[in-house]
Amino acid sequence: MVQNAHKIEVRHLSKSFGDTKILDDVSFDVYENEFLVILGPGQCGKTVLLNIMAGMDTADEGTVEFQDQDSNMGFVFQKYALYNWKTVEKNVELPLKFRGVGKKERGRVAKKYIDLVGLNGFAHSYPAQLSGGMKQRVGIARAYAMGHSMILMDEPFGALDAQTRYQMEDELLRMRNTEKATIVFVTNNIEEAIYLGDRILLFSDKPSKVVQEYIPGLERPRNNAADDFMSYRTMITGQMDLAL
Amino acid sequence: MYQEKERPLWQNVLLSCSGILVFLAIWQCVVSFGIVSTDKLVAPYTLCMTFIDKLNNVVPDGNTILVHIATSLKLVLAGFALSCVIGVPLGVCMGFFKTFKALFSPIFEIVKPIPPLAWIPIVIVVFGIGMKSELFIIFVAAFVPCVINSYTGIQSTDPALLNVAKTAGASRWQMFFKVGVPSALPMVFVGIKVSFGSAWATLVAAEMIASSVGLGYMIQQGRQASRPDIVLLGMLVIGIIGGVLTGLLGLLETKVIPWERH
Amino acid sequence: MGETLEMTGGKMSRKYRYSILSVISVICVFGLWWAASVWNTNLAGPIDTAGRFIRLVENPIMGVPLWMHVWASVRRILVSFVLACIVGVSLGVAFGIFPTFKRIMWPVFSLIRPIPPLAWIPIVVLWVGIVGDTSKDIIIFIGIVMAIVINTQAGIRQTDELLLKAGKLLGANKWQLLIDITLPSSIPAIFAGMKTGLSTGWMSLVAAEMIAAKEGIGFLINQSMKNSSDTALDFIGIILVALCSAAFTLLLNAIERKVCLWSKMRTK
Amino acid sequence: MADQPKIVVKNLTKVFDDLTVLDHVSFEINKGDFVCIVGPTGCGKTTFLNLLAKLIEPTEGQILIDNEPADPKKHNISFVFQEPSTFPWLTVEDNIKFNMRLKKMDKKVIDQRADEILHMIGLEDQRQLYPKDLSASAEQRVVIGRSFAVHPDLLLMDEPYAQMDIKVRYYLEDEVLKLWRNTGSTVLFITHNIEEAVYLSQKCMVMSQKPTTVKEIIDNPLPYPRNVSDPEFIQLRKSITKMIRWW
Repeated sequence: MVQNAHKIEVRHLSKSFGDTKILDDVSFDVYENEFLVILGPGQCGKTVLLNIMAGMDTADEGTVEFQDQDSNMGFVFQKYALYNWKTVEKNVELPLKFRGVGKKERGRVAKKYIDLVGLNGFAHSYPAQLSGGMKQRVGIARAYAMGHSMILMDEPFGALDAQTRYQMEDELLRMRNTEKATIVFVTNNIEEAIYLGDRILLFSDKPSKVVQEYIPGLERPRNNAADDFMSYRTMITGQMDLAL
Repeated sequence: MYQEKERPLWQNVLLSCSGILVFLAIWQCVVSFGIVSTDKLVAPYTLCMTFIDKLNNVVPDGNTILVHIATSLKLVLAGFALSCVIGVPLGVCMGFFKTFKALFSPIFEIVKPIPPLAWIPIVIVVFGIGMKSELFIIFVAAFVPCVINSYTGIQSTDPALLNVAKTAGASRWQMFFKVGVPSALPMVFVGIKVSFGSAWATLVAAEMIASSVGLGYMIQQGRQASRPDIVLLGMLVIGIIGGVLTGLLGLLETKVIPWERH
Repeated sequence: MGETLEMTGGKMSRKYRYSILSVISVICVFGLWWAASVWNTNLAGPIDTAGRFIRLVENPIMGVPLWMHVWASVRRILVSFVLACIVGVSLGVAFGIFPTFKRIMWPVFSLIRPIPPLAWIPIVVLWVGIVGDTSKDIIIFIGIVMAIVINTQAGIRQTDELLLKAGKLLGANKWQLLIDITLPSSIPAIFAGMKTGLSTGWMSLVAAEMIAAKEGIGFLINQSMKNSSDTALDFIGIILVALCSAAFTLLLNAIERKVCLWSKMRTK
Repeated sequence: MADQPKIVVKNLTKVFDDLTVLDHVSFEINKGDFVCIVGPTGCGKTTFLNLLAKLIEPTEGQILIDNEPADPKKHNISFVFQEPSTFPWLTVEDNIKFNMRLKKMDKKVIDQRADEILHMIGLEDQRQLYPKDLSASAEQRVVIGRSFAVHPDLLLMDEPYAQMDIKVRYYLEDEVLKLWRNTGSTVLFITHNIEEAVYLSQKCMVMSQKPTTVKEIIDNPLPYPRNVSDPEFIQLRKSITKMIRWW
């Protein structure tokens, strides 16, 4: 994995809100086409970090450098952030519309990704008619439809029940086989991190910094009850407790 | 995104004041430079003079401004209080008890779209010209929003909260008094504020149509005497009193409902 | 099983009972009206009113047929409502998206807002005269526009920050954010404002026509006071206003249901 | 204690229009048991709990508590919903006393119990605050405290921790076990999370897809406190997962 080209270099990021320091000298790299998981306890400033990477917020210190010109990226939100007054199709099309893509092309791309996330037949439904898992599928389709090779996911399955969550994790991995993308995935769930990640960065509680890097070389599909999976989990749990 | 930039307090105050000052300045200029004739608009300065004059002068409407204010206030408060006392209980009961709703909501639906002033001719026949008629009109005006908001308030009680009480063994009455009513209170207050506004507006019109004293009567007489200063003064006083009383109700609300996020 | 059957049966009969109660209460309203007319002979009862209605259609007041009065009122509401929507939404949007503009102008707006629309009647009549529709249109406009401005700006300021953030990340510029996100998400609030405005509008209409008009439903109502207390005429006016106002509200509700389909939907 | 079951459910069935949600569910629960109900997503668990709480009437079947038909007015039933359901107009302390006051318990007992509960959930210093000033997890703890305060015959919990951060969740799971042990209540706890079910329960009731039936009731003899990486724990989790896996 690690031999892939650098995609993003994050160097010495620090950020405070008032007197509380949120990020403290955070440095890491993101590699081309990897599945990077950022794991840390709740409210530890992971969202702030993603905001800074996406250019929605500025750091007090430090830099985020992109290796190619395209510094744009897709984004998936924990609370879906769907537009209730637009159908599934229109939601997925929206980023293309903003960029001035023609109607026909928009429809084609939207259809492709709606099918990819398994929502064919729901293109003309409104978000209020969908279950939580389906809403997040729309969110993911929309992020892919933007056509960037980089997608940030901020606890995307945090609001789903445990079983739907397992299902969505598998879906996400399946999509990665067909659609190449670099994914930065934020979560507070250790099991989820090990199940998904090519590489895991463990963050401490506020002020957050990178405590540990793990590269779980487990074979996919991974089994969350297997011994090596569990020993990873125990290890990270221990580290996370120490990091608090 | 649409949040205001952080500014020091003095800048905010300055900006807010500047709006009012510019408004007053334009108003004064429009009149002073004769752009609008003084038959139609008087300058803010003249308005102040009229106010001082009106404290003692009974021309053209037969009473000093303080008498007008007192009469109007007395009426509006009486009618408003009456409508709250009857409207709020009716609204919450309609929202909670189906029998109550079945009985009263058709009547209410019939009365609701009738503009309160349309009652004036009938009311005059029944009660004659005077306090009683005006009281009735104000009552009707304030009553409708009171009922509607109390009704919606109790209807939108979180069902989970009702279920908590129900599983804990609460009786229907306990659910009404311990869950429904308190959870409706914020909306009830919204209704009370709206209904005050409605009462005040209706009072002014009622006084214009069928009265011989009060602020509404004063501005109507001002118009007939072609005294724009009296008319504008009346409007201003009506606006200020309405604004202040609504503000007081808001203050009362924060006291009565300390659990709400204001 | 027997118990459950009884249960559903009980529910059915309860529903039935509620409808009966409602019918009874409507009958009671008419009964009370009739009783009041017996008790006070100056007051027209339901039958007198119906008779008066026929006479009114046959012998119009001052030669203006009844439908002309209704149309005069409806036209005024329509014109003022459309104008108030345009002005109110624009002003509300301006207040909503330019905080500094709001900071400066809101105090002026707050100074004018508590003045009831009806209190404007004398000054408006002084300004534009009593003849013609302008004075009435202005009064009704003032009645409608306030609620629309307030609700529009509140709706815009309450736009979910997350949706705006998402919009920016999806690549929207400021204009696109406004058109595709802020405005549609404020539509329910704007409709609420329109509905409030409309009912204030009808109230202002009646007052304005009672005080300063030569035709319209409010004028009819006012006439009923003059012609030796013709209360039947007032009842006709009341019923007409109530019907028109209810029709407008229904229409607006129907439009809202169409436009805001998405906001009322539930998971299947 | 073991001679007579505390709660007996016989042939419980619920049909909505044409849709059979619950199909002849029968089981028994002993006094003081902690039972977790797990099943696939959308299997009608919430309908099941609403039936037990008598919020809706069954199409068929019976629920007996102490050999009498369950009745919220007679029996002590408490319900914890997924969304925090504190009364916004009551302070933390008054929220905790709400159920006890409904039961018209003695004032002294109410005060004493409220103090105990506030101590157990560690919100003594926040007793005068309104719910709006609490975090979501603290709010949920108030609700759970309120439910335990009456020492309920039957405490129903519908995924109370679904919205919580995982770290908070571990902490609250230990807290609910503490409350359960100290009050001797009988708890029925619904969850989607199999690990949570294995961590908490003495018995796991595994439900099927709709129309829902009880597939199996699995005893969980592991001693408390449990360790999620214990091989026996993992084995139990695995076997339950296998029974309901749909994804």
